[in-house]
Amino acid sequence: MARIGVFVCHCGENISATVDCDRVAENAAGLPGVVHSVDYKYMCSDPGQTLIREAIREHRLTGVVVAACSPRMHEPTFRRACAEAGLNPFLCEMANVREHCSWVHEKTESTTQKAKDVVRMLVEKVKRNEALQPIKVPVTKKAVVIGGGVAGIQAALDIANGGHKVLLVEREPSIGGHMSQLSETFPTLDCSQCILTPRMVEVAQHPNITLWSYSEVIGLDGFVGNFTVKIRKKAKSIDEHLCTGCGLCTQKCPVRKIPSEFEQGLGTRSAIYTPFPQAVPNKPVIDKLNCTYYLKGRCKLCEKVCPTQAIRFDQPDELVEVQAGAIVLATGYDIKRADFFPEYGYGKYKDVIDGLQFERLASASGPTGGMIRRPSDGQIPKKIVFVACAGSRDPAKGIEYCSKFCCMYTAKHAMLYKHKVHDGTPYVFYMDIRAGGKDYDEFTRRAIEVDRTQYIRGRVSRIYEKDGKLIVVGADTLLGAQKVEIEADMVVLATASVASQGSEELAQIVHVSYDRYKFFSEAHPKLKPVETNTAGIFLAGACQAPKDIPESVSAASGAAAKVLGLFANDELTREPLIAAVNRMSPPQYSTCIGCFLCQPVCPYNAIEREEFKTRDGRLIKAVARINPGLCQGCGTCVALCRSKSIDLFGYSNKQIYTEVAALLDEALV
Amino acid sequence: MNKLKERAKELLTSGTVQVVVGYEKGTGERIRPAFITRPEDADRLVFDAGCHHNLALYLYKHETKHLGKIAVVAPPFVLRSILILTTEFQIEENRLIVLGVTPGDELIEFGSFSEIETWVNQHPVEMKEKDREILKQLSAMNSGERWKFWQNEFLKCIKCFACRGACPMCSCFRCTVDYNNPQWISVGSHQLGNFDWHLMRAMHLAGRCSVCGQCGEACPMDIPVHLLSFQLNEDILRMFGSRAGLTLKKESLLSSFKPSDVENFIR
Amino acid sequence: MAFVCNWCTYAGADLTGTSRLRYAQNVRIIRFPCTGRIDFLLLQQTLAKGADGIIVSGCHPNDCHYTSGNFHARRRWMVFRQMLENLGVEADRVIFSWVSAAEGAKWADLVNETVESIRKLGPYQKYKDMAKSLEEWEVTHE
Amino acid sequence: MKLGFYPGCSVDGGSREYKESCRALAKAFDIELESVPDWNCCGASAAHNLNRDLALALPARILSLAEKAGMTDILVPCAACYNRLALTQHELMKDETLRNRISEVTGLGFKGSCSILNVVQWIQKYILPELPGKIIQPFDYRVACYYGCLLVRPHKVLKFDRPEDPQTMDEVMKLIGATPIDWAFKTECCGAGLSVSRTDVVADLSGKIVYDAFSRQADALIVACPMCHSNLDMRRPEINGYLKQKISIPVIYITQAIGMAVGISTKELGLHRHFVPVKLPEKTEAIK
Repeated sequence: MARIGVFVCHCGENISATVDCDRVAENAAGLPGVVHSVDYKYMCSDPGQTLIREAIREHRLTGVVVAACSPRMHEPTFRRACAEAGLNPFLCEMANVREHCSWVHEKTESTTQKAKDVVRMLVEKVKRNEALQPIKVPVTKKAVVIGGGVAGIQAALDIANGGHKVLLVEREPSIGGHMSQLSETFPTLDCSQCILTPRMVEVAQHPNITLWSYSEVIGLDGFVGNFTVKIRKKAKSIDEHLCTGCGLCTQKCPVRKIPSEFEQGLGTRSAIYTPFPQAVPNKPVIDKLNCTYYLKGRCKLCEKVCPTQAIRFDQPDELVEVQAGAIVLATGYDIKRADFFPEYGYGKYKDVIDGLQFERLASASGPTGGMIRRPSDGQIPKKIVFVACAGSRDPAKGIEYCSKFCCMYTAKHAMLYKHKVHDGTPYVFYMDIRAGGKDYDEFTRRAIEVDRTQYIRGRVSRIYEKDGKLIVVGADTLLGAQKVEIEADMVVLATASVASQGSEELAQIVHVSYDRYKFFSEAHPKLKPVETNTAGIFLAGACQAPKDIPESVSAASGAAAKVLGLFANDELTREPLIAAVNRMSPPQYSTCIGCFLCQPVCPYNAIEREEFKTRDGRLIKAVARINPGLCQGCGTCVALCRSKSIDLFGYSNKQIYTEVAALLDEALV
Repeated sequence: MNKLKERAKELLTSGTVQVVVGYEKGTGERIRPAFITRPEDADRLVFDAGCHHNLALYLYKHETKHLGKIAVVAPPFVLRSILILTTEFQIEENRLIVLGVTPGDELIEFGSFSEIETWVNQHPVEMKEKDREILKQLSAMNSGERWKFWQNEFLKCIKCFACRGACPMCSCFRCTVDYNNPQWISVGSHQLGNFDWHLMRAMHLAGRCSVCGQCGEACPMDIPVHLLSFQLNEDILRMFGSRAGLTLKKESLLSSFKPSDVENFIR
Repeated sequence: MAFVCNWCTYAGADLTGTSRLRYAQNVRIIRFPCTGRIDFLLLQQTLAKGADGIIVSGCHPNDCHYTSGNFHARRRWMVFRQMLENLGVEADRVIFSWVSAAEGAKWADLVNETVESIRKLGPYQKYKDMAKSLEEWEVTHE
Repeated sequence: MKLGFYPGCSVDGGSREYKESCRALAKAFDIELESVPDWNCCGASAAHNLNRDLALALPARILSLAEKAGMTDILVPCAACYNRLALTQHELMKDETLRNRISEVTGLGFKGSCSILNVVQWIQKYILPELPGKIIQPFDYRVACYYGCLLVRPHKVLKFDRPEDPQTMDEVMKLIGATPIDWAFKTECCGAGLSVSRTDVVADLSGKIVYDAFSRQADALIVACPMCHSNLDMRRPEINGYLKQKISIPVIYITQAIGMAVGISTKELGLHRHFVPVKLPEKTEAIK
């Protein structure tokens, strides 16, 4: 039998000025199940809380209703008080008679009546409350950072400097990402490698960081604080402990004509290779798809020349499972390539290149040693056209968003070009110049005013080759949509930046949601920009949306701060207000029939499939199960379930139904 | 029809399937569902316009499933039900052979469920003239008249749940109406209980109804309960541009949303 | 009767209180974690138990604490409201709204306008009469 | 084999040789082209600017008639007709209310069960499988395949080839021994709608097309649309006037080119009906 205590607060005069608190308490005393009912001036004060604690002990209360202010204000206070007296805190409810009653109504009979009603509703609800235990989960204080571009590097360093172990996983042979390919960076024009490589070295040497390059995440289980990450370490075909990185093998390798990924196809590399001289780790890998030994079974020249006998042709891929408490996704972006732009002849004409290729041309360590030369014949282009928004902001191409950093790098490209080819003319076709950022607009103005870049506001409809020139056909909308034709020597397309290849698969592996462009989704667009809907998984950098370097770095530091906050605790405590699917004895197991319509509804991917099988492995039934580590308790699945197989602790069907009934049941009034 | 019998016989003889769910002659002129497990019984199979039962109902029931692999005779409405039930994980593609029967009595054996998807999209179904007529009248009524219409209809309801029994989409083994803590829907067949039951049933079918009309067919009191779903289907088409049973995508109406959904009543 | 979500409208109504805005007394608020939790059966029950009007309110689209609960709820209400209309229920008695945590004044206006419009419609006698059948049935089946 | 056929007005009138070559080619491959009974104008170029219902009802009637006649595939050689028919089918299939309204207008039911083929799709589906064995005289010329604007757009609806730098015609031409050139005007506008009213604009637009093909040493322009053909062929005097140069590259329908390769007579293919005489370089001179 329920033994409920009701405590009505005057809140000084805040409540009692319009509500007759005596009568509210008196009325409550008469409700079925209520064994104790008092009013007091300040319930939240120490004496007030003592009143509650004593009453719980004295009257052996099984539930408490405090009629006072909003639960958003003092629910934690009173629940703590109950807990101190030995009553499960989730058996305490608050009736809001201040914000929702005394403060918004005149002093009349019906205001007091409203307070009585609200108390009655909560009394009925609390009778059906269940004693719940907070969910406690231990935290493994180790983070896995996926992706070793500038965002991943920053996140790894921040977490490591905070005193926790980090595993940095990178799928390429070296960390550094796209930033290591860039020549200079806007808006300061300082050299990208000069600022990045010290960070890369720091990663390699940090005692708290383990770096696994040439590795991929292939599975993830568990939940916040307790993830198990499955990683494939691809065979590098060398023994990393023996290799000194002397580079002899890469010099002697007879296969030399492989287009270099790092040089964006403008340069070549050998089959055993390090992507670039400053690579971290600076040890080569063998590209099995191009190596003569793997293709034809003979060669082994590298093995012969290696002074430390570090080559291992029979090295297998390694599958490793790692325990981690938090995960940072920093997989970055790619740019759109090749046959996406048939109207621009991209991929067909050698001298139509993309922005990253131009970075390599302009880079002092690039294939041309920093001279701007056309890929087709090595000539220095005298007229060069930059096309901004190639693919971006173009619904017809299916990419409606702005790629964000192209305006800036296009201005930078025009400047770099002009600084290297003084008598050349750079043209830029643009839709809008988006240069929001510290010193950004000044930078683009400089490209226009100081370096005399010809900015033409309009889009390019077609590029074709004629007599050795590239004819760029576009419109100048500021001159009344006039048609413009430029005979250019070279064209640079600022192609749209897109989610990095494989990001959809990764999102599915780690269960985070992604948008229609396959960029990962943040938990809240404004207030939780680095969190995902999966607790314990955070986002850093351009894997979320196109971001430039400063933005990627700040997001990475933000994600790292979240990870450190998580690791500040040995245990995570969560309110147990979560949903659960019922269970019953076999052969039914649950009233759930496993239609899984609830699955897509859950914003947290907390709904899993649980299979019941016979001993010989035959499936008897598959039903839904809610992972308590992931559920946040919104209850959308509860309302959707047709067979009422899901219920939400704290807001159960029983509780809410009786709240409604208590108010409207005239017998009780 | 002979082709159907032959194919059923073949499937059973070769052991490809263990049971063929189809139609046979029942008492008098009536047609009833048939469960053929022996090749020699395949001759009992019939198919004509009178075959109205939605056989999808039996495809996920324990009693048929435990027989083994199933072949089903499927007029268009069964095809649509199969698609919906597949998206809800009640039917597995590799445990079912679908013998489609077109309105022109042609036999099509579908190689895969995605072929069914293509077929049903190319062959929209028409509502019966009589149903269309009543729906027209209903939409011409004002709110009060509609209230009266349905109240009168529901008055007849005896809560026998034949509508639920005939519907393949009512796949739950415990219905909300059987749930008594709290008692969402009153058990008795009084006005409120009847109203709540039919409202709840129609809501639970929203975006899942394959428009077979079997709930109305099954009603012993001749309440046109199917029209609740039919009418809602038209509204759903208008509001969301979608119809149930035309896709294998796991995007049930009420378990998905579009940020661009348009309503005009939320302040 | 008002069904509101904890994060936006409940907080918005708190703000109405702290701003001391006055509104009509005959509204009772039930707190939910999210509009997505609000089962249509609850609305059905509320009418059956004799409420004359219902307010359902939550976070504006895109502002949901749980990202998408209100979007799911919106779809559900679109269908449910249509269903009520098809059955001849006075759908205008169920008022849906988005009230954010910052819209204390909107909450007061919403309550006042709703009470006013329901008052114009009068008690929902038809539904109450129908609901009486339950009591009668209970008496005869005691 | 029997196939549905919707000729449309151009092909039935000014561009008779297109129909003749289609039929000749079909005959050579044992395909019987059966016209949609009682067909009407598709409404192209005019109707959709004036009245949406009309623009949909005209093609809908054609499609309904084809469905009634039991046709599952219909060949629509004219690119404009193809475009209107395909767009109408798309619009009606995605909107049931609209479908019902238009069905009421035409008084015929509409199922959307016909698959609408443009001439290239038809060739791919029905001619290509048999083609290699039938070539007796390879069409060994440099050709500029001109797609025009309607064959590949809007891509969202037609889902045929890619809208920029399309390739299907080039692929077909390669199969009969031709060398398709890479050029820039494959889908540029020829000025079709202004063919009669503003020949000066046509001369400008079509002129650029003809000149680019000419300057890249094409032996022939290959087309798949009667309107493209008439602009590039019939308006050649105006074009040459505009270019101040006499260019005599012939404009050949893709069906005619294939027809020549499989040995159908020039008369049957209607080659004599062109304004610009179909004179191709002697085989020995052809630049490979």
